[in-house]
Amino acid sequence: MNQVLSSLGFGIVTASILLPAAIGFTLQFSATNVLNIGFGSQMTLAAFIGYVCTSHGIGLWYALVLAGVFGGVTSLLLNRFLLTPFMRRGTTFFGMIVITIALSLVLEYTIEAIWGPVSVFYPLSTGGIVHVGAMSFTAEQLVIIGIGVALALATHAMLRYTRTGKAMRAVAGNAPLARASGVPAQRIVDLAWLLSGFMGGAAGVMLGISLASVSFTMGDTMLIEIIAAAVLGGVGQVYGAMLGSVVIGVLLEESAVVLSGAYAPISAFVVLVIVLLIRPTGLFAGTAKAKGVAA
Amino acid sequence: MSDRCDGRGVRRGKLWRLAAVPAAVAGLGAMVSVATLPGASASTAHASGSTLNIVSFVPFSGPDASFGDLALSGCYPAVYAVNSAGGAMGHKLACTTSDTRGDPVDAVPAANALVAHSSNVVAVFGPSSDEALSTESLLEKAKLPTFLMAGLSQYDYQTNPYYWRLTPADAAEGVAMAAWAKGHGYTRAAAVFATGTTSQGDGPASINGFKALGGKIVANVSLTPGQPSYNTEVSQVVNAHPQVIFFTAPADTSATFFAELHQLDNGVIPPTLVTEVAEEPGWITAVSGAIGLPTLEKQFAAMEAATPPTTIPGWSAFHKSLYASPTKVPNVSQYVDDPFTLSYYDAGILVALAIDQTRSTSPAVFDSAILGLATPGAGKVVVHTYAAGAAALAKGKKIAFIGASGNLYINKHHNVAGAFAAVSEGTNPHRIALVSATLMAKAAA
Amino acid sequence: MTPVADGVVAEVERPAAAAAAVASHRTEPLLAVEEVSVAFGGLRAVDRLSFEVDPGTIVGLIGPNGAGKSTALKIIGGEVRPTSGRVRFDGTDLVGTAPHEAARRGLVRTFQLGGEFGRLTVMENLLVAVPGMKGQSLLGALAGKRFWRASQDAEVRRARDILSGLQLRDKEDAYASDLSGGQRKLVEIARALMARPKMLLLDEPMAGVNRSLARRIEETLSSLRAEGIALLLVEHELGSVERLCERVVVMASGSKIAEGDMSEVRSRDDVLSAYLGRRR
Amino acid sequence: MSYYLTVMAMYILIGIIAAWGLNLQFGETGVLNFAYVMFIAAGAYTTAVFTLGHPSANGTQQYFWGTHLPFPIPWIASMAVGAVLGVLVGLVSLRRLRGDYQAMVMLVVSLIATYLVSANTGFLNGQTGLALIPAPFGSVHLSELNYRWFFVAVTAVVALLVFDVMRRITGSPLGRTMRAVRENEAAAVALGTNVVKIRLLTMAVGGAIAALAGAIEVQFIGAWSPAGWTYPETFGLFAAVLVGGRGNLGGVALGAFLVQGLFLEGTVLLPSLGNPDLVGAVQWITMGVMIMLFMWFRPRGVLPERRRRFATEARSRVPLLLVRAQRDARG
Repeated sequence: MNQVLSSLGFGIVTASILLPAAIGFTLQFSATNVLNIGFGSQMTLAAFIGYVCTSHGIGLWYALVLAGVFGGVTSLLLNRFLLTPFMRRGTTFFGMIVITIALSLVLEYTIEAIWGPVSVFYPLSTGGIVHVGAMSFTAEQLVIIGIGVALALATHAMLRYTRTGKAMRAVAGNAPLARASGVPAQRIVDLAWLLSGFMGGAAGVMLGISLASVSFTMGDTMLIEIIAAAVLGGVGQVYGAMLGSVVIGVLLEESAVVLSGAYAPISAFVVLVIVLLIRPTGLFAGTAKAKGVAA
Repeated sequence: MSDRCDGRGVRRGKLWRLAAVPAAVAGLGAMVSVATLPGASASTAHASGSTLNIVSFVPFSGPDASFGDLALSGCYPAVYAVNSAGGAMGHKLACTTSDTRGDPVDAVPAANALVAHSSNVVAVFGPSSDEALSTESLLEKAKLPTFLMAGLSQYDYQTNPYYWRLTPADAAEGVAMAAWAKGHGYTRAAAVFATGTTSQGDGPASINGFKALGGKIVANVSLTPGQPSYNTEVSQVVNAHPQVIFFTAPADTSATFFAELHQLDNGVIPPTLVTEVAEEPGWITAVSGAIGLPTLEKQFAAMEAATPPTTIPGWSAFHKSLYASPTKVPNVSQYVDDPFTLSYYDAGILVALAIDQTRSTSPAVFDSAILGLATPGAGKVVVHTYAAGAAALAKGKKIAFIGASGNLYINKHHNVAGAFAAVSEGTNPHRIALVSATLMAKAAA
Repeated sequence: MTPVADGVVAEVERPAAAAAAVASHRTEPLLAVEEVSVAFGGLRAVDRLSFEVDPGTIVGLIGPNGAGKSTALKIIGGEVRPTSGRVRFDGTDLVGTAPHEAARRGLVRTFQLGGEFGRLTVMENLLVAVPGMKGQSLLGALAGKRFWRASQDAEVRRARDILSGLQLRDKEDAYASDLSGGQRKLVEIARALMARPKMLLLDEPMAGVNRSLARRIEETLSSLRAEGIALLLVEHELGSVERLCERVVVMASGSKIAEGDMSEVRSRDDVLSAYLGRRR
Repeated sequence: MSYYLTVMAMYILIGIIAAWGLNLQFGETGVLNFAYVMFIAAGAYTTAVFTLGHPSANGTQQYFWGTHLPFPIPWIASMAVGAVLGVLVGLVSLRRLRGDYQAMVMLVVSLIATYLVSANTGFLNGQTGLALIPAPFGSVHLSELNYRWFFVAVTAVVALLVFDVMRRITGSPLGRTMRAVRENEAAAVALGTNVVKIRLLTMAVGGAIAALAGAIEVQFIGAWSPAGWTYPETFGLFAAVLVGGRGNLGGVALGAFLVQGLFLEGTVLLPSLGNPDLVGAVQWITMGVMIMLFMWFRPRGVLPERRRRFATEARSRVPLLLVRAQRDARG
């Protein structure tokens, strides 16, 4: 029982990393309907930029912000100058996936060419442990949780209360309609990619902190978990992505307790499949259905 | 040996097929050109002065890419030593590579290509466990001296005259862990192994061995590589309060695991026994980055085939060649005491000496001379360098080569039954002590 | 709106008989929508909608944007499952059956936008609709051309006749995605006819179509009625509705607010305020 | 040298067979089966356990069950397993899910399968995989090399059979319905097509073909392990289909030929380039760029899907003269 509780704490840490990543992934998807396989590599690139910052004496948390900004800008540029032109040419949904696979190859191996195949590190404090009941966290983990939650809340506030956020939701719901009603769709799409890149970049650095190492395949390895969190909540549903992150994060740790480490990812993914069988459009299916996209 | 794990993020696999398309026209052209190559077979005698190749047939990409450098780290100094003494029977040697990418589907065509282009090949360094079984039948046909990197138990009693394994089996590493732990009076051990090929070999061996020696496995944890955290697994280990940890996992997974163990256990890491894989530079960089070099150096010990003291003349000659060779692997100093490097250096020299002794570059002829050359005996002059060996052979003497690894004690199954040693981890690895052979024998029983 | 009495066995009407049956209201309606509701989230898109369509008649379903007409059509066509209510077609309740069942029973719908198979030729578009053609099963396909060739040839000839009637004969080999919007609508109607329907559900067939093509569509629709095919027409072009439909059902905010013939409905105040008021 | 040619021929043939199966699913019906490589693996493992014999006969390898049956029973068993697995996966992911969800769930299913096999060493020998899988046609007495060419010939015959099946399906009314489902699912339903049935059928047939490819491959290689069927492998086959031309059997074969062919040559050409790390990375980058260029300049593939015309017979009511005129007009 104790183990289950303490693992809950670890699950929350994992969830906090998945949180911005899954929100970022789902924002891109809802804005442009692109299933971006390159998202993981973008995360990795930002994590390495974070490393460059820390190795130049910039504090870790400032580096995280800088890496996020870098991630946001590259994400915006990639969408503007690579993906959008393909979309305009009428590249199919699957064709776009192949483009993003190619993109992920280019990014991943550019990283390898620059920084080599071995891991690099962030300077981490070796501070003490904070105990919360049966759960225990390091200082860094607590900050990670804080950042994850803060990013989620900020996203929520933006979508809910700002004009831009509302416009973003409108574009996600129905781009042609939103455009017809005067929403500047291109600007909103740009913004969505900027934001999602920022989220991904921040998540990349957070992942690097949690893994205690940054390597060129890091983000790619995380991709399926991110996709799972996004799908579980309902793709394109920001709140769904939040819920999905928590579920997947906690499941990954708890199933290691109940079953074994070897089966942990399996059970998390099996749960995902089962949930989708019961709710075919994810946990937050309501709005998707109203949009008439679900059967 | 191998630590191939789940293969996620194994982008270098065949995804490449996807990427390869655009140069297709070039590929077609190349296929035609390959097809028209003269079909030379491996057994033809080579024109004097032509270069003979030693092919490193191991993964150069993918998760086990480090195997490539490992094989080359022994090949380069051997080739340098031979060439600077005038070459084997006047032929220069060269190290070439063939990338297996670490999975059977990719290794089979690579093996075929190797066989197809084998006219100048005199030895193969590899394959590793990733591809050994799938390429066995192909390499057998090539009839080339093949120096395995695979620790699979399938090769413990192998009978192929062309196959050689000059390093111990995976399972022996696990047995050594158990014996070392018992020898230090530990009774409670945690077994932590990543899902992977090596873990399938040394995991059960260490667990069963430790139990056979009366120890208790208090936690048996398997890690799936590529997870964002191993906190739960770590706390299972911490809560079991082991005195010692048996551990094998790839670099990134290990870094995460030990960073989290370090944090959760308040900076304390129990004595941890690792394997050869953990002596690779990438592993050391990753884990020392996660927990700090001092902790790594203090608490970790790697179970390795015992290398001889660095005072023996064979090792000194190797050491000189290693640095003198114009072609080097990166971080060459990491390899000075690596049993694989040493054994591959010895293998290279043995092959060259076998060519000299039999006056033939045909593997079918010289392969059978290797065992005699590696085994000292009555009437044999013991040599420690290629130059000395070649000179003695030229004078018509019988010789035995004792190289960097010391006496290899190759048995009739072309395996070595060497001793094990615990080697410290860190930037400057050194031997801590030999593992008790008696305990190992008990543990393996 | 008399609900269909239980135990009344519906007769399958043959098209020839259908025209004669128009006048007589005692016969079983071909389509009976009974108290159908559907809600998305909290929103009631269709609220207790009921109406009937008799064999061989054209009924218009009109109303302002967002009235729930298209949703109603989707419910009837089986694409959307209603929260409550029944859709009886030709004697059976379609609610709860698989979405493709409606078409199998002779109730075929067209789409407001993008209903064509873009990268299929016009001829292929038509042939897809043929029910139970030989070679549509795996075994039939594996049996080879000789097995299904003759039956396909017959359908190809029928398709050409239909296309000729719609003056689309020369577009037979064109990809549907290469046609103009109006031509695509015609292809959809032609395709629906290949399914040998008893009734068509038409979702704004005249929308975005130029005048002469709209005219052609109108003519086609009335000739369909003459052949005994019933039509349910969702349309904004009220002129066409008036010319074509015997009866119209007016919807607003998901409910039926009026029913009757066009001139009668047109004069009602509630219709005017709901419909025209909102439209401006 | 000849050995090498047999390998090239085999890999290309196997690649073509697998790509055709995928084309039926993705190119014709539009099912995004991102778990395709799992079906190849299922076929490979099935044939492995149907030829290896009882597990106790292979002391060092652990697998849950095994027997030794003569050719072609293992291949047929593989196809059956592939088909059943296809239906099962289809029932899970295709019945209720939207296209993009289907794609992602398939990806996850593929990953689950890899994890399951890796984690459970007693099932199919874990990450080490199965090895020493015997070759088929034990009774054929040929020299090594001739045996291999014989194997290639048998595979070529199988490929021809698969081609014939594919041609029959894609050219038939069934194939037309499949393409209709691909183009517009809602419209296909509205015309009375049982889309679920069509998709499941595609999954079954495509799964069987994939499994057949795996069955042949495993008996040729003699070994099979999880590292050989990770989910990115599926992308490679998709690339072959897309590059060659989805919906065009010849194009798909060409795509598989190009991709597989170059892949094989690459293993020969790559090592000679020196420092593996940097050169490898630069090559990968170049390839990523190349894919994008390819997608930009040949979005429908090298050989795009053919337009299907309906020859007008004399029986037609349209005068022959008119037909000829039309034909001429089309050039």
